[in-house]
Amino acid sequence: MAELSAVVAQTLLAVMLAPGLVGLIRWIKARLQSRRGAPPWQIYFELRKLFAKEIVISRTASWLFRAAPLIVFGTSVVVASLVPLVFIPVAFDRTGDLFAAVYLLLLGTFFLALAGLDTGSAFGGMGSSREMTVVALTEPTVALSIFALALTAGSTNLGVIATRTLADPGMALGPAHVLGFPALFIVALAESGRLPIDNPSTHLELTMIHEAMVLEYSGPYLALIEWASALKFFLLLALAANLFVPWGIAQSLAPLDLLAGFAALTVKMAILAVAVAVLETRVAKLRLFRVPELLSASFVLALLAVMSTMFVR
Amino acid sequence: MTTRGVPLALAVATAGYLAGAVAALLARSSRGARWAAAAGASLGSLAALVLAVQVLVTGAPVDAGIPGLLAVAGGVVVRLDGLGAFFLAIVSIIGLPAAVYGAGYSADETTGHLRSLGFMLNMFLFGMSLVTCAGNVLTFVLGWEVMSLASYFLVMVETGDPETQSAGLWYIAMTHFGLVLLLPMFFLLSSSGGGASFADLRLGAGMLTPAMRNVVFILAVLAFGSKAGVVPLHVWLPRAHPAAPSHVSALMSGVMIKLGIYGLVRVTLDVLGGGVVWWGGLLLAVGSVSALLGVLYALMEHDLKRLLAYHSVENIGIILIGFGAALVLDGYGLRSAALVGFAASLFHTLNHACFKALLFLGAGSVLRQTHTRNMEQMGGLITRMPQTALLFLVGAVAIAALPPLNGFASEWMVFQTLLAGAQIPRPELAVGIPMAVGMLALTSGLAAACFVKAFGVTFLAMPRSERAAQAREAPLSMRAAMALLASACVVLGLGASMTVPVLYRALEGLGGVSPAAAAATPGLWVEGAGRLAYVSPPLLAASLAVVVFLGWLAVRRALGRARLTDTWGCGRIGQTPRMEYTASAFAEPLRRVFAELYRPAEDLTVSTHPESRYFIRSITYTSEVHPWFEAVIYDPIIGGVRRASTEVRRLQGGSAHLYLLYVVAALLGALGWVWWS
Amino acid sequence: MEGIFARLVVLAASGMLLTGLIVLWRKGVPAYIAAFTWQSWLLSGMTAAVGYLGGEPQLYLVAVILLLLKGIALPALLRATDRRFSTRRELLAYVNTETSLIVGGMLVLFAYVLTEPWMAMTKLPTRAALPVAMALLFVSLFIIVSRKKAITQVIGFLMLENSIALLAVVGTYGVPLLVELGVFLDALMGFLVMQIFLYDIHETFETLEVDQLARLKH
Amino acid sequence: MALILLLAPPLVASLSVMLVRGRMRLVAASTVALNALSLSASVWMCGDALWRGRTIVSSDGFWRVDGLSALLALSIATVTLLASAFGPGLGEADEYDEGQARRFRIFVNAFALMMLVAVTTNNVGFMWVTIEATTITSAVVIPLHRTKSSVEASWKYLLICSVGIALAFAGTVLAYFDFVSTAGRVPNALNWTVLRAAAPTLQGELMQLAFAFIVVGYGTKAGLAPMHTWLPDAHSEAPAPLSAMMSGVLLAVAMYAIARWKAVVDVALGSDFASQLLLAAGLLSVAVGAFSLVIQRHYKRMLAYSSVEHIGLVSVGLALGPLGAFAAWLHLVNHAVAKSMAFLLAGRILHRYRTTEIAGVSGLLHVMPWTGRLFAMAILALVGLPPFGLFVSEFLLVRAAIHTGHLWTAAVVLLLVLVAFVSLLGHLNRMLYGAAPVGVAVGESCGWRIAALAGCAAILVVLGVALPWPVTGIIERSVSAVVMP
Repeated sequence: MAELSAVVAQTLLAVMLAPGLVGLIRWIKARLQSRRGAPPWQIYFELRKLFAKEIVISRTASWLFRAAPLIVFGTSVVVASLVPLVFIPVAFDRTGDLFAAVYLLLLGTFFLALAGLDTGSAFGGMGSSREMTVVALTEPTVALSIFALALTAGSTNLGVIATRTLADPGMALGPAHVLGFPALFIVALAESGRLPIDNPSTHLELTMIHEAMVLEYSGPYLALIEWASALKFFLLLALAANLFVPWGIAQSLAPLDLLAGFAALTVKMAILAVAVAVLETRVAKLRLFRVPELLSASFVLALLAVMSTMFVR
Repeated sequence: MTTRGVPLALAVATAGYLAGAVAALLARSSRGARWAAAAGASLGSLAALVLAVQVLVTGAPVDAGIPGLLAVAGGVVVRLDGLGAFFLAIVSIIGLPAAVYGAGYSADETTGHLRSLGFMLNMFLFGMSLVTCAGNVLTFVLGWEVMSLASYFLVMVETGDPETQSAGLWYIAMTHFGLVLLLPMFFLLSSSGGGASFADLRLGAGMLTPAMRNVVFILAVLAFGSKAGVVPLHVWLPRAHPAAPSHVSALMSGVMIKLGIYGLVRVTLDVLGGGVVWWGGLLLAVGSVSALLGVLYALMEHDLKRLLAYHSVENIGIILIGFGAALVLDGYGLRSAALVGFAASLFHTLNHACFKALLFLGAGSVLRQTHTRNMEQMGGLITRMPQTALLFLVGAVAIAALPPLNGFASEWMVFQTLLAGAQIPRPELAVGIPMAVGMLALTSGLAAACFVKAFGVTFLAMPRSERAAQAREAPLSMRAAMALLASACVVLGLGASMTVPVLYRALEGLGGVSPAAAAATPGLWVEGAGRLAYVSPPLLAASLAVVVFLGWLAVRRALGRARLTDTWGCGRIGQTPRMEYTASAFAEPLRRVFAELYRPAEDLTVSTHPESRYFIRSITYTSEVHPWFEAVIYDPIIGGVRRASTEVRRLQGGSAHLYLLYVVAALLGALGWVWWS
Repeated sequence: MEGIFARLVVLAASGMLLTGLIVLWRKGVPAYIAAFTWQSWLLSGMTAAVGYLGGEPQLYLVAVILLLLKGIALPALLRATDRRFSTRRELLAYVNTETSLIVGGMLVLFAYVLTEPWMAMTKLPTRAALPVAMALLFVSLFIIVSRKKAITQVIGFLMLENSIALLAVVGTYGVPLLVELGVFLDALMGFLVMQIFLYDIHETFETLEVDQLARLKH
Repeated sequence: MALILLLAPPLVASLSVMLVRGRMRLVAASTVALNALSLSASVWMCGDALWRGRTIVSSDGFWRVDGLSALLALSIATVTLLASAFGPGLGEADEYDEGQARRFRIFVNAFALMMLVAVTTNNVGFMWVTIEATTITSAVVIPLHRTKSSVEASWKYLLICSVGIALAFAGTVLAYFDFVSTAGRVPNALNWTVLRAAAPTLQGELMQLAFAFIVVGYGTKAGLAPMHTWLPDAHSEAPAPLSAMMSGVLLAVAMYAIARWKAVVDVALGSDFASQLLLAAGLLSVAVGAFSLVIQRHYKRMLAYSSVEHIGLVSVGLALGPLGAFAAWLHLVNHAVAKSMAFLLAGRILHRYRTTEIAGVSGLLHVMPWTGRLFAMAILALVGLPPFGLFVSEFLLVRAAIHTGHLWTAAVVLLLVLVAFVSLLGHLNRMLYGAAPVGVAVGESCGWRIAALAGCAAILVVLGVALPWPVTGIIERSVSAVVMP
């Protein structure tokens, strides 16, 4: 019971922190580009404003359009409950593993893409098509990264992986980790629509992917979707952080451990945020048809991660 | 312990199917023929289901038969064990809704057609059931052929057009190709003496040399692979399945091709006993290629039923990945991990049967309302056929392997099997397993993309044609049938952990599977190999439901005040269906990415105004994807046969002298033979 | 006695083979018919001789029937047919005369090779004629295959029958009489039906060139 | 007694048509009745062979009816009855005048008589005489309408088969020569039973030679490749009932002759020379038949080539020991029923569509629903699909091949059968479906002829699904007749 409430609290923490991470990256990027930029917490005001606005819905849209944001948000939150952020759940860990997490995120994307088609707008269709293409092409990398982690841990459950890595720190320097991490990082960028795959801050019709898909959403629905994608991004980075470099995470529910876990998470996420911001400042968006090249590069990394692990053993 | 005598359920099932067949033939009216066929098939499949469940629950095989029939060839012998019962259950679970659906679906057909349709449908179900119950070679082959022949005629029911004829011919040719390999395979197994029951074959297999066992295995892969639709033997599948009436397509895609899997499992695991690593490796490779190519070609289809047919190729591939990986594990002696793989492939077999049948039935409803299979002519059906749309969506989510439905559970188990395979320190596996994982993952990602396209273009946005605009909801019987299958998808997904023990039971006693290894504890969690990984679809579903509900509470008030308006069109007023994204456009990025594979034939015709080439009158763009490997594999064969035929025809040149010369030559040849020997 | 018998038989058989070979280089139906007539007479005479010297009285009957049927009746019918249909005397063959003769020689050689093992098997005085009979069989087959007109094929067929009859007489002193009678009946009926067909062919195709009969193909 | 009942009716029928002028319809009907009588006699013989295990032998040993003879007699009588019932002269509007009808009935009955004698006589010489006579009697009936093609076909048939059968006689003489030179001249030496008893003492080499002549000779008549060339012409040009008899049973009679000789040769040689020869000829026939089916424009020729293929299968079966012989005889019976059914239906199709081209026939199921369905069944039976008898016999054939170790034979046969299968079904599809050609009347009533053909289909189904004991029993006896225990 204690664990359940801890999991719920941890999930809520992720949900609350996620927009902050996006805001933080925006702020760092602005700084790197010598702009003042909005403060990191600006995004919370935006969400609040959106929740207060009215919803405008296309006449051609069906119930699916109305349901999709809820499902997208729901899947992200459920995934948040699976990822060890501050502490590693034990009993609850069995609810879902990495595959479940990935497929849950895919479920959300699936509905969002359908919603993109539902209004009959060419933008929506274009966005859905591109989004599904990118997602489909990232799947092999994701699966192999999971494999790379699972190979050394023997399990795909997140808690188990983190625990094993903690117990055997040498693993973190094994090929699975060294090669798998960049692969997963690229995939995380692709899945959450960051540069160089997609530009979250553009609305230029020919280049946008995710934004095109959600073009018809407004008000609280848009807020849910933005929030969900922020959460997804947060979770992907947290996964990369806590599975490859789990140190600091709490293995019990003792308050001190939890505090240390929270601090470790904050530090790790801040580092990753800086990394993302630096990256996004330095690279330009890839042409859509160059994206598969990047994804195949990440696939090869993941493949090498798995193969070398199997060979080295 | 076996059940002797003819069990009541078996008798009722047989009687149901046969009575349904005859009653349909004798029926006076269209209505009579439809309902007689449906009633017979429903009774038959219900009874068969009872029988299957009985065997699965008690674990005691059922023996029966009429050895006097065709006694020279071995007689008709029925023996239903766990594995057979599992597949019999699949036949019945899909057979029942298909029969009910058919009654409503075929209402527009002429009475004559309906009679043969009803007859053949019942025979089809009967044949498939017989295959699962067969206790010896003859019975198996008889059931197999009844199934093939009946389905062939069912394909040909919607007659006339050359396309259907060609589809039928491809189908029956590939089917017969399978039989041509099936017979020698069985006879090789039985050639070392003894009878031809499966128990005898098991003994016979033990006496074969390893080389012969390999030959048997290869024959089995080709024979059953051609039925299951394994690439490159799948060519009949995208042709025949769309041509059949939709409830028949559901049965063919959902059930019949699974009997190819049944045969493969029966022969490789039960009769041959498994245990050879490269067998598993071959199946793993074949499965991966099938899965990936199946989904890639599905993506390029905008014929809804052909799309679904290609997805059957994909899913058969996934099943074979699971089975192949399990065989590899078995070959290395990792019995309990292998068991998870075998169970995974069986589970996916069952799951695919449910959601593919559901999708075909859904496609049939759409087809019946819009009179087209072309997705580009559909759209907007979600408001016109809301229930069909919802049910189709359930199928789409399930087939895309998204949690918490059943497709996810079985694919998860397949992944876990591969993970267990990766624990074996062998260089060939170090290459093979990651490749299989990558292909499987890519497959499932593409499948999701494909079903976004299939569902989105078919059901969402505005109708793209007049017919689609005037579509109405399907009749109750059809919706009820789909609802049955949709609930099966949900139940199997949420109750996956309850289903897995049943799968172990079905596998009990096959190959090296011991009853002890097969024991599994039903709980909320599905277990991976070695009890290291867990997932709980019901818990995931519950938490998802809670969050969605909370989210709904948050937006409920705003939603109540939502303003309806036109879709934003960059300022342009008036949304038309021509502005919508088409199925081809949707798949365009992936077509470009995989252009090497597709090798599309593109044709762009621009006709300009005579005055100036800047005034364009019309642009026609066509792009077609023809599977080139069909051309590489099948065209030479067909061409070779035709060339051989042309040569042989020259023998019959018309000249009597030539003919007499043949006689003389034959005589001299025979005499020469005598002289030499 | 035995020696004379053997010589006589071999002489007659060789004569029959010679008539077969004559056909290979002669042109014109009448010459074919003449050769066939000679052949039948020789066969009949030899049958009688074997009947006498071998002590098989039933062969006399066979000889008489042979003489009447193949020596007199059939040649007459053939001549009548030929007179009625033949517009062009020159006969066409698929192979020229030289090649025909060479092939004929090879066939005779093959017959000797083939029948060589039998020589040891039997002590019949007539055994030396066995290869000749076999050779005649091959040569008549060659005639049937290589000559173009329907009527020449009929003659070739009749020679084939003669060769088998020769084989039967020299090898076994004749097959049982009942069978022999049946064979005659068949030969007669077959010949008559062939004659009818010659008329039919002439009527429908207006020629007896058999290579015109090539409507049915494949 | 049974023998007289079997043989007399066709003789009487033939003579009565010859002698009685006028009243064609009555005469024709009575010949049908006589044929039915002959059929009942053959059934009686089968029963005799089966239940009493009796082999009917006449006092002089000239006639002999064992299980195999009874089986063949039954097939011949059945197909003859069918052909007779479908033949001209029964009064309904048909395409033949009275003269033609008379010619048909005279010679078809004579033809049947010759075949019946061929399978019931013990004397292999006389068997040869009657088989030669079948050529003559049937060749006369082929050009019932004297067209160029039918005259050509019958001329080729007559010429090629006469030459071929003459070779068979040469083979017979050689075998007799062998017998005479080892055992001396004994009465009834050409009786099969005598030959078989003497077989172990015969000279192997000579028997080999004799058998080569016999296989080529009777093989010509049986339609084994490459001597089959007359077959597609004759079978496609003959009137349908005659085609049915020729394809259905004449080929079978020729195979019967080969099988009888093989029984002698096998013992004399003590080697599998005969089997190898039959295997080679059979495989070649299956190949030629199958490939000729691929590109085929005429449906009657298609059926004829299918006969070549099936006779090839029978030949292969006879080469595969007892198991194979069982399959072969069963196949022969199945083929007799299916092929005569197919040819009779083809005759009906020709009558309606007035073309022999496959391309000219479409929408058959619509135009002639009963004929179309039955034709489909016949073809499905011929390609070896259940629930028809040929499925079982092909099943057994392949089993025999593999169980006797002839793996490559099995592989080749199966692949060739696949080629034939696809081709035949493709042609069938084209005929059954589509729109009816302009000018072809649509609709068909279900008369007694259809009922008779449906009866054939029913027989095929019974043979394919139940294969009751009497059938297997008589075939087992047939096997023991030609295979040494």
